[in-house]
Amino acid sequence: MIVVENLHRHFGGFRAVDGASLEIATGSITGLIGPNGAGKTTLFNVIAGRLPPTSGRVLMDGEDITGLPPHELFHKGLLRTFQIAHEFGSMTVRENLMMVPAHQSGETLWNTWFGRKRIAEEERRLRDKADEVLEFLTISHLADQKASQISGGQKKLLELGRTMMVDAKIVFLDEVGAGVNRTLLNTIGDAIVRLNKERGYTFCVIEHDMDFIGRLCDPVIVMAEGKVLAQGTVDQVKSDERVIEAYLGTGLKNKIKEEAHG
Amino acid sequence: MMDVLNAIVALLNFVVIPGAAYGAQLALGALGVTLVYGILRFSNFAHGDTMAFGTAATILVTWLLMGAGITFGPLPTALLALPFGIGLTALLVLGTDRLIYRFYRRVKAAPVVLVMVSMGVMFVMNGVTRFVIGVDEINFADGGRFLITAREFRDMTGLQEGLAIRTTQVITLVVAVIAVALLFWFLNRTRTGKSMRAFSDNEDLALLSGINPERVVAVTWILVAALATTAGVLYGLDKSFKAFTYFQLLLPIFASAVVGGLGNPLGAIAGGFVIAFSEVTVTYAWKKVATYVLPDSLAPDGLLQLMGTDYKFAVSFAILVIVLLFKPTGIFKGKAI
Amino acid sequence: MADPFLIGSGMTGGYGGADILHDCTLAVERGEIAVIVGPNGAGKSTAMKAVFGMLKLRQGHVRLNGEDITHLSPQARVHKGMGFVPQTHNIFTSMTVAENLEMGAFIRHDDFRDTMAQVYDLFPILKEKRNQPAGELSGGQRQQVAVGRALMTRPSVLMLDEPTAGVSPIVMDELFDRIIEVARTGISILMVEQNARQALEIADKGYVLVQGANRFTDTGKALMADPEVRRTFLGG
Amino acid sequence: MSVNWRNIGLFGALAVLYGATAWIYGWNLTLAILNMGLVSAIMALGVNMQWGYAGLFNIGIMGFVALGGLAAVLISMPPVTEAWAAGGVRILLGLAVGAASLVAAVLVWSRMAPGRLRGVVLVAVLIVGFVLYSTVFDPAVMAVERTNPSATGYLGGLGLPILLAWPAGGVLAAGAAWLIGKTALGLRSDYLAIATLGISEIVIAVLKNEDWLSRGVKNVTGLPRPVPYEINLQQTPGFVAWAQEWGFDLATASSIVVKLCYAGLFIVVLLVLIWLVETAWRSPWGRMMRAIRDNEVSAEAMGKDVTRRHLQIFVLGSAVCGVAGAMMTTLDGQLTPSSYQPLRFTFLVWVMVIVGGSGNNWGSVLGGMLIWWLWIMVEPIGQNLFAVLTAWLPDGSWLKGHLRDAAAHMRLLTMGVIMLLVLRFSPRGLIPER
Amino acid sequence: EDIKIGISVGFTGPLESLAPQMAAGAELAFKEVTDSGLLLGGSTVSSVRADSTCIDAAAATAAVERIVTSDKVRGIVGGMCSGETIASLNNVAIPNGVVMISPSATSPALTSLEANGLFFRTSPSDARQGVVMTEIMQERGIKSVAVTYTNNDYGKGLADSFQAAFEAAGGKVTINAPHEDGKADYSAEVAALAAAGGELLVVAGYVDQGGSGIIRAALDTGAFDTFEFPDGMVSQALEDRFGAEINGSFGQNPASAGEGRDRYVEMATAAGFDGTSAFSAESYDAAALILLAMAKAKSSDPAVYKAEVLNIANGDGEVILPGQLAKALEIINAGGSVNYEGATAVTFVNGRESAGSYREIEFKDGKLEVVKYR
Ligand SMILES: Nc1ncnc2c1ncn2[C@@H]1O[C@H](COP(=O)(O)OP(=O)(O)OP(=O)(O)O)[C@@H](O)[C@H]1O
Ligand SMILES: Nc1ncnc2c1ncn2[C@@H]1O[C@H](COP(=O)(O)OP(=O)(O)OP(=O)(O)O)[C@@H](O)[C@H]1O
Ligand SMILES: [Mg+2]
Ligand SMILES: [Mg+2]
Repeated sequence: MIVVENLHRHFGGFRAVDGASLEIATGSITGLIGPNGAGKTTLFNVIAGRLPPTSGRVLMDGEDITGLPPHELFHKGLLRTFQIAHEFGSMTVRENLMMVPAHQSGETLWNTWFGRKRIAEEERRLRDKADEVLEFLTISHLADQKASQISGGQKKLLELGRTMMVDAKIVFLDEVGAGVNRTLLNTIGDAIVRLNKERGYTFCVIEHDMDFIGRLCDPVIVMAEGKVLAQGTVDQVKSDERVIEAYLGTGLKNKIKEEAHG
Repeated sequence: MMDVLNAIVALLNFVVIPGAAYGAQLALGALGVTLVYGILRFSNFAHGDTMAFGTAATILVTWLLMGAGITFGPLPTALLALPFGIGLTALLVLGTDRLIYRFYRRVKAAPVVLVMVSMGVMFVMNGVTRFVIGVDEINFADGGRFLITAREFRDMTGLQEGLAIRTTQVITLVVAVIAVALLFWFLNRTRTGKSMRAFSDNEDLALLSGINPERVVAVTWILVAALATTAGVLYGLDKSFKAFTYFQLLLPIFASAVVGGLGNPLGAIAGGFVIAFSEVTVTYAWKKVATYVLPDSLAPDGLLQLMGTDYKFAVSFAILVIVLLFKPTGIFKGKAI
Repeated sequence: MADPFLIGSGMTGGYGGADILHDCTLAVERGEIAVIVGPNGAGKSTAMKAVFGMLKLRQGHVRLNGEDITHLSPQARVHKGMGFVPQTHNIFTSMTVAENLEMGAFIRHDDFRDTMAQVYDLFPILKEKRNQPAGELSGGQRQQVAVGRALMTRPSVLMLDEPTAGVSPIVMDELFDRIIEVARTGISILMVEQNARQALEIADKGYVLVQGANRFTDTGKALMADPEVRRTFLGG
Repeated sequence: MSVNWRNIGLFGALAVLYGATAWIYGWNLTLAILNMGLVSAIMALGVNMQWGYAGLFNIGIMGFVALGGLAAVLISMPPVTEAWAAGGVRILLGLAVGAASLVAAVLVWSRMAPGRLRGVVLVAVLIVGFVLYSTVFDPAVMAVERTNPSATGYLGGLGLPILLAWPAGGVLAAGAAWLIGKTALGLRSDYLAIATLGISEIVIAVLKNEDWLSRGVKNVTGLPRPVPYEINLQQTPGFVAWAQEWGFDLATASSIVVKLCYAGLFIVVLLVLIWLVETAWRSPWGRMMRAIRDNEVSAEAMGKDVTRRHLQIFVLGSAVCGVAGAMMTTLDGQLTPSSYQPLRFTFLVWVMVIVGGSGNNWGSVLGGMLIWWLWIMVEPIGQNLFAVLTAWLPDGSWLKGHLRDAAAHMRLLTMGVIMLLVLRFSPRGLIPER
Repeated sequence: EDIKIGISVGFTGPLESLAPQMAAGAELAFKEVTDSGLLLGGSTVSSVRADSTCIDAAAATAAVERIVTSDKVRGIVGGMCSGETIASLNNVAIPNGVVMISPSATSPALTSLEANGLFFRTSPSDARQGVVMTEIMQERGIKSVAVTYTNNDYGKGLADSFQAAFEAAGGKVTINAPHEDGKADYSAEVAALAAAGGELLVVAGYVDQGGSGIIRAALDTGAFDTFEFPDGMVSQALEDRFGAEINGSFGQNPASAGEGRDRYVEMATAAGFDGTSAFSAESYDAAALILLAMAKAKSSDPAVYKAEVLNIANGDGEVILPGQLAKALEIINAGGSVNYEGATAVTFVNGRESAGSYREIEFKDGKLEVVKYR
């Protein structure tokens, strides 16, 4: 369980995260929504150790993890994806996946010279695993492509794929859906559910596609102006006046209809 | 009282004024480096030699002018020749760009490749300058060298210590301040300046906004030529011209640009003074000042020097490193590519 | 039949390796909205770049208003009245929001303060942050800057590559709204969208691109109605 | 690795280049160039590890090379007993005091709560430390430097075989790199570059001015050799007989044999290093390093300890440069601090890496051997070029004289032109990263 | 026979502005000998230049390697700086048995270097000049001076030996600080020198390098107005550059009584270069020594003629000055003996280096004037 206590993150005078407190229950798929600039990504960045908080605490299963560097959080099972894809451009797509798992014996220099047999074996396993993930994401044909040369949406898929290479406890997904084809997004949604059910991953998902949120998330947290605005099930949130005003709007359909009538 | 005055004058004469002048000289050089870095996105190793070439060109024109009997009153004739020098240098760098750099922009070469290319250009310019004007030291300052000499000052004030101010020192300081103000204004307020920044930020998008990259590049190089030549000539007037020294200037100039924050004109100025003053002050021997200020009984035996002047270069770099540790992209937040 | 206002016809080409586009055709009439949808990696962005001249075509032509512009540079196309918002790297991160917009108006020599005001009206957050470097904005805010920059050009054709990726629903609605408005003033819009249902809703014409080739082409409504298209490309 | 004909062709061309040099100028010169070429290749390898593998922009190579050189002196020269007697121990003591006060200062900085008090204590510790240090250190230095200054005036070394200096040079450089890396590796791109440049200048300043350590600008000459002396060979009956049997000129034969010995040693070191780095680069370790180079933020989020890895590669790359530095000093037979110039020891090595192809070890080797060859051979090439170009001018004309004096500078000009040509036709280097 | 002689000096690098005049000096001697047609039955002498860079030992070694093994030079005038000289001597000249005569390498290490009789230098050792300087100052009643030296083995060696001699004679050196050549600014150095004070400033540097920069800055700030100039500084350039500003300053450089140096300067001027440039005269002498030794040994083989160099330099026959090489060759060819004095009063001590007789100069009315010889 992740607990965020009265978290602040300011940029100069600007309060990007302004006293947010929230909980992400173990085993849940928590949705995090809110208008652009609400502070969602900033919140992620603070939790994941990218940015130090101005004040406040983050607890993971009761342990204070505030300000730990990202790589240590990774080892504690906390993974994240980036809103703007961060691929390893000069490496192939497959290598992008294979580099993820921690504690590879081939990452120790000594072993690269004197433990080559073991490494070869490990590599085989990793490779199979990576190919599995690629298959799942429908991008097997890109396995040997340089990651800098794949399309914007494919990069998003790769982001997600990396989290599937290891046994994570909790995964923070920052707009995996933006720029991803909706059909594929449904498949991704299924995968998230499956990972959640079968492997017990906890998810926290930022997404602007309310259909996607609706299908996946149980508690939904709405942020606005750096604070938690509302919290509850999808339906509760969707009908919350404040949320509609700040985030959802009355919907395009209505407008078009109005025009047609008027 | 007299003693305190003497101490102050000694400090001014040996530390503050030379430091400020040297700082301004570095700053002018650093402005050119920072401009190339900011707009064209590479560290231009040929800058020292561009300065040398610009100065050499100006010297040749100065000689022509002098030969024709034209001088600039109390000011150095070289200032009259400066525009011609700038013109020639601009031609040179524009030619270099057309012939060499443009190709690498086209293939979107990594900045470090451009750095190496600029090193190649440095070698070539190095040869060209030496070919044009040779390797010897040249003094081309004429006109009144001093606003006030040390002796005049002593006679005037009756103090023991003299205070010398050179014309070129003042000119350099003034020019440096004006140049940075103009450059700042140009980059942040004018259409061309903004288009240059846009180009440096995101070349493709600049293209999509209808900005003509060749024009941006050309304007940048012309500015660089102007800055480099001015810096070179002012330095040469103050000290003297020598091709090798100009090449050696490259390191402190780079240090200034970096410590101030690359890509930032204000940073270049600040950096120039930081480097210059750290060279002059940290290794300063306080003996003279102390002798004036302290009572005779306490007059120091030693030099009261923290460190020998042999370490001045090292000290200025040490200070640079320390500044960077606290301000990783320079005093004024600079760019990092 | 008269040519459409902007047409890339029979485009074939790629990034130097294998072809990405195979005989792909995209067109948009004056004042109309054309929407391109398709799976990831289908070549939508590539097709847009091809139309804008950022890609060497092996075959095919691009014509604007009857004139063949196949061999013009992107920059020349800007001067011909085309505007483009790329999918990524679409803002000047080190420049302020206001300067980003100004750069959008770079080729204009008239007074563009009105347009700027309009953009601020459309995206109020940008007005608030106009003196902040655009690189410090949130993902959705950047997207708004990108679209705003393109609007500043006052183009006759506006090409948008996933303008709504990452923007919140309320802003997305506004954005589509505004796009309709823009189209009404006679500007042609060619855009790629993954929020396909909303996009096709307002589209006069829709293209489904698969593996660099046209799979379906029809009016937006018709595509929406096609069950196969819905299932395979629009997520049911 | 699949056979890459282009690369084999390039190395073939390099061999032809060296062969042609031998044909025109003789084997002696060729081997002399080859030997420094090999050393340069090792330096390039070290830089390539840092830049090509990790994207660390280190332009302080000169400092590490110089430290390698210092190691050669400290290991191989005989100790100067009078100097030790005059103040050797006291110097060590002084250094210990200095180090202790620095450590104390760091402790104060990190342990005490921020505030006015911390500043005061820090300054106090530093001042007291400095005073203590100078009272112990300075007189000792004076005493040491006064002992027979024209011949020694320094503490000397350990008197061990100079081959030991090669690994020792690596260790010394690695130690320095560790210190630098701990403090400065947080800096990015050109900021790191200028910081490393600065630190290398500091190293050189120390070498130039701390006479007790390595005689400063008075140079240490006559380092022992790991290979025989030509003169001794020329006086060895066995060798003389052998040379006569084959009809070799004695002087030529002896110097070629000596150079071949060096070449053999250098090639062994180079091959071992290449094997080590290539194997590592192709393993998961290499993959991780590439990931870090491509995108640090993401690599960190994927659980890689970027800071530690940067430090690791920085230390290793610097160590390789240190080894090369020790080898070079061994080859020269002397340590001349004033010869350490950034242009020659930092930027030229960078040219080697980039021209060869950054991110590719074989590229670095090729670049090292090629650029060094150029560095030496552009002089006669330039001279000949000028001779041909000015052949039509009458002897003794002003222009011819002017051109002739300028010819020397054509060395750098030719160098520049060739560099530009190479980079023009393969902007990613001759053997680009795969 | 066409005899090739190498000239290995730093045509590029920090001392690049001295190198052309040094090469020209050596070549002047080559030409003189060739024109006389008296060397080894009318042999001609041609020069092969090599760029020793002054600082890069490896490059210098390779360059010397080239002229020795490929061009087959029979002797070398060079190198220029001590470090590079020792490297090329050890790694090339000695193994290949080629004579090297350096005009400007002054490091004491060269005095005792095991060189198989192949190395000589026409520049005196630093120690000697320190003593001469001290004498001059004592005669002028100077008690306390500041010293700055160029930070290489030449400057350091000279400054140290001067300090030792001067202090032994009861003088006081207020500060003995180095300056780096080719740097952009010398304010810090001058500030420290000024703070230390002294009756005058000793500038043990090169006139074309930092030396001038130091003087300029010292004059401009009024820190010092009299200077003492050792051999690296004394040249026409000094007069041209500072003239009356340094009236009353003095110095010394190697030259013998009689008009050796003056004749050389005249010859140089006629040949179109500045013969007063530092170490140019020494280069002429180095070249002349090699050629005369060849004549004396009747062989251009260095292994043979190396033994005669000393006999030429310290011979007991007729004194030979610049421009008299033809005469010398005649005498030698006739079986006679000569005493080569040349432009810099060449007399060898320790079997290989110039003992150094000096002339004292002084600036009066902006002109460099010779005071006396010692
Ligand atoms: N480095 C920074 N400096 C200054 N302001 C920043 C910085 N980073 C983010 N901000 C501001 O903080 C606010 C929150 O940004 P954040 O990226 O967290 O939003 P978000 O909720 O993720 O929005 P989106 O849905 O658009 O991605 C924004 O208004 C943004 O402008
Ligand atoms: N710079 C490039 N070099 C080489 N191949 C590329 C490059 N960019 C994209 N590709 C390849 O071209 C194909 C089409 O890419 P494109 O970006 O056009 O897809 P897209 O339809 O826009 O997808 P998305 O919806 O994910 O943005 C992809 O398979 C991708 O791998
Ligand atoms: Mg976000
Ligand atoms: Mg796309």
